[in-house]
Amino acid sequence: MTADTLIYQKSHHGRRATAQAPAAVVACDIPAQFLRSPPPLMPEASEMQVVRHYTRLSQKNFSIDTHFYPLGSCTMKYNPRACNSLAMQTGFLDRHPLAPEATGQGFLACMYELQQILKTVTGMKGVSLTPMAGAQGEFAGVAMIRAYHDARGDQARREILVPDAAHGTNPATAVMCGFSVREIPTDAHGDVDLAALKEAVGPQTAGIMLTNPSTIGVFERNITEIAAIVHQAGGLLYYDGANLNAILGKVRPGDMGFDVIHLNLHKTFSTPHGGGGPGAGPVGVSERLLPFLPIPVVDRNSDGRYRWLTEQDCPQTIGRLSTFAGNAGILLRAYIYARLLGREGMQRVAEFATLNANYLMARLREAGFEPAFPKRRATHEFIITLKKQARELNVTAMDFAKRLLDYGYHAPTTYFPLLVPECFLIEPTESEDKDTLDGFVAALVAIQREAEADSARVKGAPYTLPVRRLDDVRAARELDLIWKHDNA
Amino acid sequence: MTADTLIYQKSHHGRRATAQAPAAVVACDIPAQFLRSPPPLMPEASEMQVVRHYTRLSQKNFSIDTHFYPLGSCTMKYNPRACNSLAMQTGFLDRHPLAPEATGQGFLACMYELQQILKTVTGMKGVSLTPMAGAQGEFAGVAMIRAYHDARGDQARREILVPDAAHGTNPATAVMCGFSVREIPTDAHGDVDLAALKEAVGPQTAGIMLTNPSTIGVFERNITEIAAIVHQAGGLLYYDGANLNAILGKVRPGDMGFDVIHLNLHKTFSTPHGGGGPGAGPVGVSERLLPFLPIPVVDRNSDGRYRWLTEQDCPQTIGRLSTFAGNAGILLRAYIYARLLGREGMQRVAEFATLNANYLMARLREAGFEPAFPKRRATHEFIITLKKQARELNVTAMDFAKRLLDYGYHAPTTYFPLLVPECFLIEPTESEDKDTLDGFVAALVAIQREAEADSARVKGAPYTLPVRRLDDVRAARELDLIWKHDNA
Amino acid sequence: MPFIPHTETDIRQMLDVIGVPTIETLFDEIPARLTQADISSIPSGLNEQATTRLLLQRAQQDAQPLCFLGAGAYEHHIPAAVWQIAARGEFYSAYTPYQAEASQGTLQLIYEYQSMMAHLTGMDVSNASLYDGGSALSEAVLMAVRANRSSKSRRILMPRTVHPHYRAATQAIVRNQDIILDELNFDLQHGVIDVASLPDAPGDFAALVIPQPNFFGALEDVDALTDWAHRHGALVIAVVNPLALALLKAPGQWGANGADIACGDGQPLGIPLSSGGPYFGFMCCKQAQVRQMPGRIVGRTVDLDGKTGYTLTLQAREQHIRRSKATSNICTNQGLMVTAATIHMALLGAEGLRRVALSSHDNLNGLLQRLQTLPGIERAFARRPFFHETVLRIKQRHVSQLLQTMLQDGVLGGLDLSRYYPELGNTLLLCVTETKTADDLDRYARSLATALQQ
Amino acid sequence: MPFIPHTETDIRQMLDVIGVPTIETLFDEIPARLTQADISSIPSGLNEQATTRLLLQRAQQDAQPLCFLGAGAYEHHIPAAVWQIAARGEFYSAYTPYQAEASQGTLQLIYEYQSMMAHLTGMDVSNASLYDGGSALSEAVLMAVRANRSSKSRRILMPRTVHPHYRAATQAIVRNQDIILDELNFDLQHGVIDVASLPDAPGDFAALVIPQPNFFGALEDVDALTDWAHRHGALVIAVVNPLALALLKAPGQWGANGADIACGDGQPLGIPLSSGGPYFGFMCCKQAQVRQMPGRIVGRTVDLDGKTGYTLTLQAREQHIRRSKATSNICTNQGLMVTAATIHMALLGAEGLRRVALSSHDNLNGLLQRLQTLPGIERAFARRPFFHETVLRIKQRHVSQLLQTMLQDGVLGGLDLSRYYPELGNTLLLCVTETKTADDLDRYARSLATALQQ
Ligand SMILES: Cc1ncc(COP(=O)(O)O)c(C=O)c1O
Ligand SMILES: Cc1ncc(COP(=O)(O)O)c(C=O)c1O
Repeated sequence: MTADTLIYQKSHHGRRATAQAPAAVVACDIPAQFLRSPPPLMPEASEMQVVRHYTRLSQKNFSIDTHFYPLGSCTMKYNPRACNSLAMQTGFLDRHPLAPEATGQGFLACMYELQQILKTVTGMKGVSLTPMAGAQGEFAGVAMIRAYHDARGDQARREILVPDAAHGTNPATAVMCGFSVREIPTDAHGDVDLAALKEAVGPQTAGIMLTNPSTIGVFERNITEIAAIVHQAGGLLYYDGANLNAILGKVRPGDMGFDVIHLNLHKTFSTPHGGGGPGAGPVGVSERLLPFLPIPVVDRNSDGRYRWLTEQDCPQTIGRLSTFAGNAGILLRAYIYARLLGREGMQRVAEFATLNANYLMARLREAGFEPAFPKRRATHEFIITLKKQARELNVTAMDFAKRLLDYGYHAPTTYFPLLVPECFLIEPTESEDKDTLDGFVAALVAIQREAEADSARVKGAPYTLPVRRLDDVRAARELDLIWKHDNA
Repeated sequence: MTADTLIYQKSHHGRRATAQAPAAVVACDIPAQFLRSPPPLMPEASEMQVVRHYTRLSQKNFSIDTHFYPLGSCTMKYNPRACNSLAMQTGFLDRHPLAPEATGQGFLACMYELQQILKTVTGMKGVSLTPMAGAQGEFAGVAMIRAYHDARGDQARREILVPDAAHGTNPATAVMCGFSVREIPTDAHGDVDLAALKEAVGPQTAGIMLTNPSTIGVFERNITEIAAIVHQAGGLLYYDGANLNAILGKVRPGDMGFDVIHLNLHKTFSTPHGGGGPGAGPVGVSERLLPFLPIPVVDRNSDGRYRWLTEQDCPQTIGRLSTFAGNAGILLRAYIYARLLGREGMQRVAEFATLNANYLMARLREAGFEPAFPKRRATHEFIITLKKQARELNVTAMDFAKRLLDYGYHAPTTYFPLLVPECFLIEPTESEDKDTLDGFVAALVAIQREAEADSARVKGAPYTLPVRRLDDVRAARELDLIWKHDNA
Repeated sequence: MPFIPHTETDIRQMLDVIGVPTIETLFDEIPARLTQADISSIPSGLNEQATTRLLLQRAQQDAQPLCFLGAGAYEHHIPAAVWQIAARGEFYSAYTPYQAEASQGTLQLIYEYQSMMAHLTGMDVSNASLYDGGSALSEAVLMAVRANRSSKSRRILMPRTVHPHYRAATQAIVRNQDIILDELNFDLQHGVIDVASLPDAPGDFAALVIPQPNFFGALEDVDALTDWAHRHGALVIAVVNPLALALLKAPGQWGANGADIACGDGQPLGIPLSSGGPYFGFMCCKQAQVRQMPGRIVGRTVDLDGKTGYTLTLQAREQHIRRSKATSNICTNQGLMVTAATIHMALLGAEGLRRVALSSHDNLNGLLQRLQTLPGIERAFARRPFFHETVLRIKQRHVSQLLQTMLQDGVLGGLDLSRYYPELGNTLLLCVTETKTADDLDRYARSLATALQQ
Repeated sequence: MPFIPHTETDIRQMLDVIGVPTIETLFDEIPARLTQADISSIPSGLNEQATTRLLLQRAQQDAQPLCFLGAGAYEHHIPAAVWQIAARGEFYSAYTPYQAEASQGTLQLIYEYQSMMAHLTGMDVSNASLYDGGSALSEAVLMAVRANRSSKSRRILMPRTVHPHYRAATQAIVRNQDIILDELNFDLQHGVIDVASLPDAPGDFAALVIPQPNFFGALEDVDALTDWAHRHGALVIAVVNPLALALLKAPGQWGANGADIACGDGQPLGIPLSSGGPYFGFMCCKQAQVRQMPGRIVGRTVDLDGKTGYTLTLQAREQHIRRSKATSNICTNQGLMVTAATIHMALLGAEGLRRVALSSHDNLNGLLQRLQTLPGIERAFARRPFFHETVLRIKQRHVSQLLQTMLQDGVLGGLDLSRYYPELGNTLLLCVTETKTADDLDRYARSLATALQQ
């Protein structure tokens, strides 16, 4: 049994982790027509087999706890271990979501205080914690923009503006909210093309979705002008908070003129990425969008007790986006992180994330790599383009990325944003030290030498991981999505 | 920074895991003469560096949770994860050892019940949980034998008998208790040489230390005769419980005639080995040794409340072996395991540990490997000897052991017991499945083939681990035991 | 500086390399007006010790009553191994497996998860998770509208026996795309949809949603409902409790052709109650519709040497490729919950899950038996088969007061249904799981008896 | 069958290979009389859920009071990372690193541990741990007797200011080898050994034990004591609180030549109180005596390719090689505790440990200040420097009653010393650590004031 054997392949009929199940019940009053047979094909394994299998599988992952992971736009910073253990206390874990508020005053106090902290740090007037990831935060935000226009009887505003550099969730969200999308180009320096924007706005404009710093790693310098243009046209400004780490505690979206914002707590507030989630995407709004916040929201009574606000309290709410109240346990972790940092710590996040990115960009530039926007400051992240390497050596950004894995570094985000060819979007975060950044530069320099001397070496990477480069085309063409009895 | 860099080498002056320390205190009333300067040379690292460093270090270990680990005499069975999490509850962890018993009734109830369970399963009359590992259990046991003879005014008994196959702790313990040691030979079938024993006993005999099954993996068939011989000579019988897994719940040392016994809870009761401990080595005694049990022991008052017995209650006790009450948290884990198993589960431990060992021995014999005691049943473990391979192929047991690591199996115990040349002492434990045992046989067969075809390949192993074979001689000759500033 | 490793020397050297005098300078592209953020009302940082003290106290304050409340979130035993492994740094602190070669652990695990979920639901394929049950249903509705090629309808038949919060979430999400949820009433006598009363020509619907068990714990006539829907050109969206599927007929086997989409909340598979989240939504469908499915999907493939490996696949459906044409905007999903659930399912297996389901149901029956002698209590849908959850009608006392009294006694007695279903009168929804002992059931009965008398 | 993976088919196949009809047959070499063990009084097995319920209840029953008790076990903040990493399966479930190549994780960690401990104590080398503080002292005594080449004495000078339990454990362990512990009294006014009163010709002793801080929290004149012992041919065994060493003079620097052996309990370095264990004993010594040191030692070396690696070394001292001539019988030590302590020390560093020490001490001073106004309370050794622990003399009320009253108030007020030191009269030993806030100190003062008045 090699380590990549599936748990199904380690199964034997009749084997069980006996300590984990209750005794068998013989009698069952449910009529046969409702019952299944045969039983589902599930693994049959002992407790130790399961523990060993998943422990070994875990070792095949890169993660923050094991590797530098400079994935641009993802803010792979250290996840403090206390955030996990304190959120996983019995008192919190055992609480039923529909239990009376009296049984959850400790939990609700944390949620209320988190709302306050997020309001202050974003400069918004109200916050709802319920969205379960960034994309759902976007949905909530854009749905509120729609609800706002609808409430004013302005049904003509059915278009959302999105810069061409935007994350894919932005246009996808706009469509989910029933809008059509118009792309706005980026100018040569990475800012939104103001002329194009002016031309695009009009009575059909519901709003614009922006990240600032943008996904190309620079601060949108004309943000005040943009806000004026869109507001004057009657549209609202949506802030995608995925990049908030760059400015946390230093610059507030509310002060830039945004009407609505989501935060990615699994980025900026260091809740775990968990191999793909769960996240949390709270939304903050300015005064005029307050009535539309998704429910539930925590309120504090005059007697100091906490309670949920629901439809009854918020008749204009866009409604409920999750079965209960969003990813409560993740929100708890973010709250704990916020308390550990405090206001000074938040400002330092922005400062040192920015310092690390600018240092890394300077070092890479020195080493001969080409920043995509060489005239600009890096924010918490920046882009280099490997188009020269692709052209001259036939070694692509993907090849560099795979070879980096052999050097013990997770690759940066590749091929995003789409408008920069052969790009790496590099975000070191504030929690990495200088030695690590220097090691990363050295690795890229070494790969560059390899590419020059023997490009096949780089193109064949990785060599030292559990598998070599995988055949994605075959994966999509010969779909093999589940284990079946007759599988190899 | 490669993964084998020391945490010291990742340090930078002034770096700190800030969240972990209290604010600096300026004033200190302790006079300078008592204070140190300069500060000790300690790592200076960030929290993430520490987490990453030790997470990655952990990945360089074999362990039960990742590998088959058939280390004879060590009982590397599955450590149920519930034993860890339930023992690590705040109520247990926060209790001060000198806090009044009123604050620890839950904990003491567990300890009391554990004493009862261990008494029953060993067939002894009293149990003290305090010894902190097997060797300390041995110490307690042999010290009680001494106290017993001393209390009877029999000062002449200053010799302890030990079979030549005994674990090194046995003779070392006897000496720590002020005894001299006489070795008793093993006969050709692995039993104690009765004739030699009869000759050895006499008025100088304080007792004999035995394991049964013995360290050569067979059950001592003449145990009743041995007990008679030693008892008739006025000596007592000590049972080294390291191998209790073989007979748990089926055969009781008390019924064999033993006067005193220790258990290795970190073997038989599945508490973690932790990379070398902590263990727990409770001692059980027959009636006549009851007064000498080491303190503290838990008693139950008539009102159902629990309390510690101390010197006041046990004036003849051999005393206190630990600062407080031994490895309480480990005892809790053993208690939890005992409750999960129950009496039926305990018997099954013996049965399936024995089944696995006998199966593995049969398969290896089939495959051409030579059992050291081919006429005997295996107990929970057995020995194969690779003396033929060493002689004919110049491939030693050590070479086989190192090559097994490349195949993903921890090596069995090698070169113990000392009386079997080039031996593997193999203990699969009850928690391994048949496929794993089959895989292990296949690996040994493959290595045998390699040894025949290309012995250098085997002698150069391992190849796939973090390091290749280490230079032990240099380690002992050029002692490098701590990191210093000027180290490489 | 918590979680920031920089020493003074580091900072100096780094600024020198960049060529700026201070960190402040790095923010010089930002309009000065904007860098004056006042966040002084946020508390100062606490060290871990003080934070621990605070959070311990908050959690202790929330000591929980004995729980007989279900309604979409179920208290089950979670093996200790589940979270000890899921919380390992390599799972906990990894990102979405974009670099497949460096994420084989997560990817293989998701492939195993997809396999388990597909077999549990009797469907062909599964995605790698959605947010939760309610939002999964909304995605299923959107998918059904896309997938139903025979109908161009944007109408969905949504029974009132579906969890009210699922309906609310679905409504909030799909209404923006002009999709209409048509409410389907239930039989007040039996607490299920009366198939016989369904019209022969219901109009054009994209899909019928079928909950099993439904919100009342009652078992719907899933075969007849499925066939009825298919007869009328509607797809069938099954909303199921995945644990119940260890026992109940799998959606893939409903009626003649099986449900088309199965979704629900994975919480009963190893996820703590945790005030409602994080849980995870699951979604399975037929092979033919896999390209309409939202969310990530992992596929098995081979590497350059022909060795088996796992990778994200069918990404062309997703927002990062298809942008405004994507099947959904979902990006981050509930990965860590899937990790826990996969370990949980592997530990329990089909037989273990079945025992949990049966034992839960058996415990409910045990409790109902104890309540039989209490005057003024009756089951609202007494003749309908059910699973581990049921509706009690209370005669003498207002349910909300009754529950309040029981709570003071340390018992969370159920859910007051009057808020959600005024048509049912004074009723409560009661749930029992395998976590309850005979003593617990006695305690409930005693507590209820006492509360009734007050 | 909990934790046993065998299916019926497996069992059948395995028995066939062995060639026996039943598992019972495998026990046929055991005399029949012996296989009838009656263990029916052991309870039946519980599943994990029932066991969890039981243990949760037991732990909850033991909710702990606010702790002001030290006396050899100290409540300090332990970073969450410490046990989350130490409990990883690869550390938790590994054996002693006998196959070095497969245990580089544990081995490198121990090498780091040895380095930290040696630097903290100011000694040359450290072993890989002993059981706990008390048993470490007994091993130090045995080692001193072996190591002192200039004296053949089996007598040890053991001050009464050493922890009474350490003395008891040492006595129980060393008396079997006819080693005599000679008690050394302390100055009742200052709570320390009065160096001036030590005799000029004390007789022949193998070693003098010096605690720092001593059991009363008082600071001994370690320099003078060390020089006095060395002058008289005795070795010096330092018994120290390792956390205090972040602040106090290291044993290696005591007097002109430093202590010869430093030992103690590592509990303050990241180990929970846990009713007394598992903790770990540490031992450090001079390079010259490393071969007399008991316990495991890890050394750095190279592999076949010249790459750095770590391995157990100097095993010729140990029981598995030297058997009856070994330096000790110790085999299993406290590995996992060392893992935790190493992570703890790495997280805190010298400055962090120093802050913890200073803050603890400062908190004690803060509490003493609050108690100043209370009548009938005074410090027993008011003029002696001390560290984070001290002795209070109580005038009005019997200490045991006082502590009892405070306990009912949720405060663990200290240790009643009358049992251990009748010569001190009505006194209690009070300890404060960095875990206490100003509110906690107020609470103690209030509680004591109230208790005094009863
Ligand atoms: C710029 C940007 N916007 C939005 C998102 C979506 O956030 P989530 O993945 O939490 O849904 C991301 C996540 O990668 C992002 O980088
Ligand atoms: C037979 C035997 N006796 C005694 C011991 C010593 O036990 P411990 O290591 O717990 O001190 C062992 C441990 O390996 C052993 O195998």
